[in-house]
Amino acid sequence: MTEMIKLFVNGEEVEVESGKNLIDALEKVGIEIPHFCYHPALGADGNCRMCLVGIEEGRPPVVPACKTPAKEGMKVLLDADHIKKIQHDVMELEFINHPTDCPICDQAGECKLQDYYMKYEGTESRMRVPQVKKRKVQDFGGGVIHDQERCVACGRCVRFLRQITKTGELGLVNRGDDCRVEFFPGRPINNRYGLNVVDLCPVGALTSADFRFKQRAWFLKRAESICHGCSKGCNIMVDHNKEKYEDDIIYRIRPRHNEQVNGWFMCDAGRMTYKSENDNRLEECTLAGTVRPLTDILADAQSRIEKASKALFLVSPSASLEQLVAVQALAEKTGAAVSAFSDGYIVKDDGDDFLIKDDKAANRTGVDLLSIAKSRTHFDNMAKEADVFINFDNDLSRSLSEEQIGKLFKDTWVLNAATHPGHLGTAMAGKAGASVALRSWSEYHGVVVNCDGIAQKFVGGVMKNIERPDIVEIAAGLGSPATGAAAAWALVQKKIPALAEFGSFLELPAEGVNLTDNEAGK
Amino acid sequence: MAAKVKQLPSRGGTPAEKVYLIEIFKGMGITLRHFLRNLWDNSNLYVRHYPEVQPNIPAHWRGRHRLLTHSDGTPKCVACFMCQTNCPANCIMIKAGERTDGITEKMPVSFTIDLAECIYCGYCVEACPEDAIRMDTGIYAFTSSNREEMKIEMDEMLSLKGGYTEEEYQKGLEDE
Amino acid sequence: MSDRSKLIATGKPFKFDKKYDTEFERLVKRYPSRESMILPALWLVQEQEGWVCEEAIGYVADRIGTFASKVYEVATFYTMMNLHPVGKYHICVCRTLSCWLRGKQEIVNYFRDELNLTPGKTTEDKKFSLEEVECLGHCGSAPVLQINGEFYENMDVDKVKKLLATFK
Amino acid sequence: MTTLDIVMVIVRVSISAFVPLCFLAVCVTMERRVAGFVQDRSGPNRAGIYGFRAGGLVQNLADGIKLAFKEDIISEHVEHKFLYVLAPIISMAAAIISFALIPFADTLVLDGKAYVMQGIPWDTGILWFLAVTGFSVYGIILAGWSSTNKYSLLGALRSASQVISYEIPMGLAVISLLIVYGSINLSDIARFQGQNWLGFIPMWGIFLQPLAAVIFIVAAFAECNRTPFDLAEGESELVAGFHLEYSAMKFAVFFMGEYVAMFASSAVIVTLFFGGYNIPFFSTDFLIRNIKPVAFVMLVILPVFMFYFAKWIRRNNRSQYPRENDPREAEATVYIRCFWILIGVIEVFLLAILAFAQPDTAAAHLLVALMQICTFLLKVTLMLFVYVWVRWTIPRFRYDQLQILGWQKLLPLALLNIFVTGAIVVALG
Repeated sequence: MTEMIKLFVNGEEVEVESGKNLIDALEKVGIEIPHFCYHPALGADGNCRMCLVGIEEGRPPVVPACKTPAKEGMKVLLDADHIKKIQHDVMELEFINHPTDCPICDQAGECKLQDYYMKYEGTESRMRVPQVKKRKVQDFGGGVIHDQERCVACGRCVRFLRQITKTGELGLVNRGDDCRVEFFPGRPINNRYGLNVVDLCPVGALTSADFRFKQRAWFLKRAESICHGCSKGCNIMVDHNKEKYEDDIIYRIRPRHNEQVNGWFMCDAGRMTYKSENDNRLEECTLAGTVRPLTDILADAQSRIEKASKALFLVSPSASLEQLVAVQALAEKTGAAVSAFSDGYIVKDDGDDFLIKDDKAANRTGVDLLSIAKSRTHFDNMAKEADVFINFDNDLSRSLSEEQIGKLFKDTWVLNAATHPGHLGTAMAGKAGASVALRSWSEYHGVVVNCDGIAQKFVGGVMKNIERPDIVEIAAGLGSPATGAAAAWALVQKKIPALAEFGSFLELPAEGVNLTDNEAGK
Repeated sequence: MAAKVKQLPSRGGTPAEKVYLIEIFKGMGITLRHFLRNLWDNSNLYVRHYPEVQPNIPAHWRGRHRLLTHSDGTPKCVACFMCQTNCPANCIMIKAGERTDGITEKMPVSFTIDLAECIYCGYCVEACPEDAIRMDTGIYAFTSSNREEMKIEMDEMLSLKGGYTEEEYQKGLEDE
Repeated sequence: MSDRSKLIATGKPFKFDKKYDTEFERLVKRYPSRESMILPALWLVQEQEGWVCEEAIGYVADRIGTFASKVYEVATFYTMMNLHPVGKYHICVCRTLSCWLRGKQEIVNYFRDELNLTPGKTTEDKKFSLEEVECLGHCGSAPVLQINGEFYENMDVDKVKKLLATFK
Repeated sequence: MTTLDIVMVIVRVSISAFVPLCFLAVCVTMERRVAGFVQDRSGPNRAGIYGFRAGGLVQNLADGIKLAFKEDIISEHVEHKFLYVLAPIISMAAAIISFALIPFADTLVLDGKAYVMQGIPWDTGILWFLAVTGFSVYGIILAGWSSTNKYSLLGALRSASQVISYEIPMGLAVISLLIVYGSINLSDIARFQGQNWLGFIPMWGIFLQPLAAVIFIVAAFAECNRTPFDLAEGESELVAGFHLEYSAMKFAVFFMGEYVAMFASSAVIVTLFFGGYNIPFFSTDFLIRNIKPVAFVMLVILPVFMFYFAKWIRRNNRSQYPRENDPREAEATVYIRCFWILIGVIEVFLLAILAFAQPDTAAAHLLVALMQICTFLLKVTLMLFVYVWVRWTIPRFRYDQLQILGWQKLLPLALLNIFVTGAIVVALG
């Protein structure tokens, strides 16, 4: 526990954590101090002057909250007249050259200038001279579009690229009212975290070319999820929306703050994973080449598993713990083998020491925790023995070539449950078997364990028009003892005692549960 | 200014009123009077004999929507989605895209209004920051044989002309 | 104030001459951090070329080992850095209060009438270029001209006329 | 059984079966036109065949055709399709047969044989009506339940409890009437009302039992699910209530059933309280004895009535906006000519009777029976008008108000009425 100190805000006593600056300390207890340039991840810069607060009986009497540590007995003034005037004047200054193009600005709805205007200023502009014209649509590279006129010169983007990615593409050039963010000619943003500057930008100066004009922020529904792009498990916010008469699609993915996993950021590749959630999805369930209802396929598969001398289930290392456990329980019941063979998910030397990892599977630690075999030899041996093979959304085409897959399952009856086509390569396309279209991670709930052994819950909020089953449902349909999400979670708790205290996965804390000390470490 | 509230005495408390029947007969007397008068001579009905007698549509009448254009024929709309946000019937569907003619950066790629769902509240007109949508065409009757045809697209709305001059329209706004 | 963010590229790679190279190496040792060399290095560029081109900024950044954007920031911040080619004689007229009151405008007008030279421009023979700058710090002897680093105080049109004659 | 017997059976049954159905058109037109006039509108006046609109009747034809040809949908979620289809049939059939025991003319004596002018000459009388209208609620309950729709079910529930609530005051009101009339046979009741009190007041139920009349009429409104008691439909709350899931002809059958039930209950009200088929002040015997003067009076009255009727048609059947060669005036001319031809035919008939008929012959009996049937239908039409008139005057009750009215107001009043009536009857011996 951090030490608590007492201070006074507007005369009222407040207890806050020590060792933090005023903005952070007071934000924890729900008191907002307006600020543009300060960001917890980037530290104080003190250039926007919006966070100026009064200190009663102190020297100096007015200080920037971002640079002032909270001290015992401090008397902070937030609603004094002179503070209000400062906030009002700073806002007025920001608006001198700010174009009022909120109608076409993607930031509208989540823009600090808009919010603070409504809260702290709210007056008409007094400027009667023409505004300084700057460049409007400027491609910053890396999918970032810049609008110089909207910039408030807070420098968050500049500091992010210098402090966090250490690439320093952007700089604040010129001075005075001509000040603007620019990259040095010929050296645009070129790193794998560049789109974070879009989130950092408190106004609409930096927008994502990918999200640009696609949807207004206030229409988007938010789902707190975990990125399935790699084993880091960055916490994300899935912004999706169902337009009238259309399908529920994801418009963008934003990082969500989690100090022990990803901090405030995520990589660009992770942001783009939403595209595969929207497009090119498997839509139909087929049996021997014809479209059939799911129940028929499951009944057929179940009878085949019962008759089979050996069945092999291949699970995906990105599946949630519940799904893994459901398949595992099914295998225990039917005497089938389970493999999580997924060597192809590991992309050598792709990772870095920040957020991107080599392993592109979201839940490999979970696979290990449940002691599911994942070696090539085990998989090969089992595949040779098995006459029924069920693939639960493992993209085998990453690990093996088409010929290899075709050779392995030459005489095997194959049920391919997958989110996307092509998981078994095109070699399997003509083969008489069954395929089931699955829900993807943005559509179901669950728990995954990241590379550091942190178990994190994710909530899928996307509701597609085409109803697809979850792996847990399929396993239940094939006779798994895990008949539903709750039963699967109970099994997970049996296998991973560290999670036993949580009645349902929703009770997991937002920052995740670190399993390294007890479970993952053994 | 305080709202002008007219206080009405509450009715129904007297014994005569509690015996429903008297009041019912009074009411029936009124309806019978109207019935007999109109039965005797139906030339006094408060009816407009539409469609033979056409109504006179005032300028602030909310008719069918149109999208306004700049003088060069490009749409004024910047696809800010304000109308869609405000639409209580949820009948406006916009898709936005880049604009290349240099007026702004954004313009609608498609702008669809489902007239079958529109309730003609005029909120879209009020919400529009660019004065790009108006309901001043004076067209008040439109039908179709299926739902799809009731969806009007951007081109159609752009090609519609206002039914009034600018002065008449502005005056109509004041009258409203 | 004008937008100085548009850099001019010469199309040729920039390199310090031998003289400035040694000077750079000498200066670099004086500072605790190499980033402190940005401003001196830019001065060296300006001494060598008379102005700072895009390639020069990139060269300086690489030479120092810092972000080009940082050098870019510095170069655009300080108006003493000429980001476009200037004439042989770079005339800076102070335009701040004292000089303005004491008749800076007449001098500027004289340049306009005599040499067809307006602030920010260079004569066609690349001999003179004129610029209005902020306070040069000699308000006591306003108006002030700075030509290629030399100060000329208490100026008026006659003095300017004589001065120009010496340059021709 | 003679041929005459068979003919008379056919005539009686067809009158009691088809008159309610024919009156559907009258009911619906009246509903629409009265609604229009009460609200200062004009009602349906566009649908026409070659410009002939028949005062809105053609609109009914158009609606009928539309309903008959509409797609007949049975939703997939309806599990009990048989009951679902049965429901409108029950409500229609119950409505039609509830009219079967109502006498529409005095007993007709032909060739010395008496023919009771009811669809079914049965003695159960008013009890039949109570039983059958009580049965019609099964149609509504089945419809509401089998529709598998919450609104429908709510409507059906409301209807069921409403019928239970109002059957009781209705039955009690009838009991006090029966004490007075001393019979449950509707023919007897109607004949009883043919007498005159003190020579000039007809002994109608409304004068003998005013309280019972009010209670019965209110309860009859409730039984028919008519406004102000149409909570089973309650479109502002229940969309359309019990028939929400019904479409096309099945809906039409419900719709017709409602109007037939309205007709039947009007007929019962007329029979119980308004002298049934009796022409006021003139008993059947009197008319049969004085057939010639009666025929003569009618001979004179009919053309006079037609003259004013023609003027009324002229005045009201024209366009209300400037129009060249107004086709509606031509239309009116055609109507007037048709009516005059009809009157002419009747006049010839009456002349024949005047010339040849003797009192107390079959012709006299038939004429009187016809006059009584017309009187009966006229009274029923007026009662139907009251139904429509009430509908367009009084707003719908709230459900608790409805139950309060039924149980706390009508029931005690009906009981009180029985005691008072009983006491008076006993006192008068």
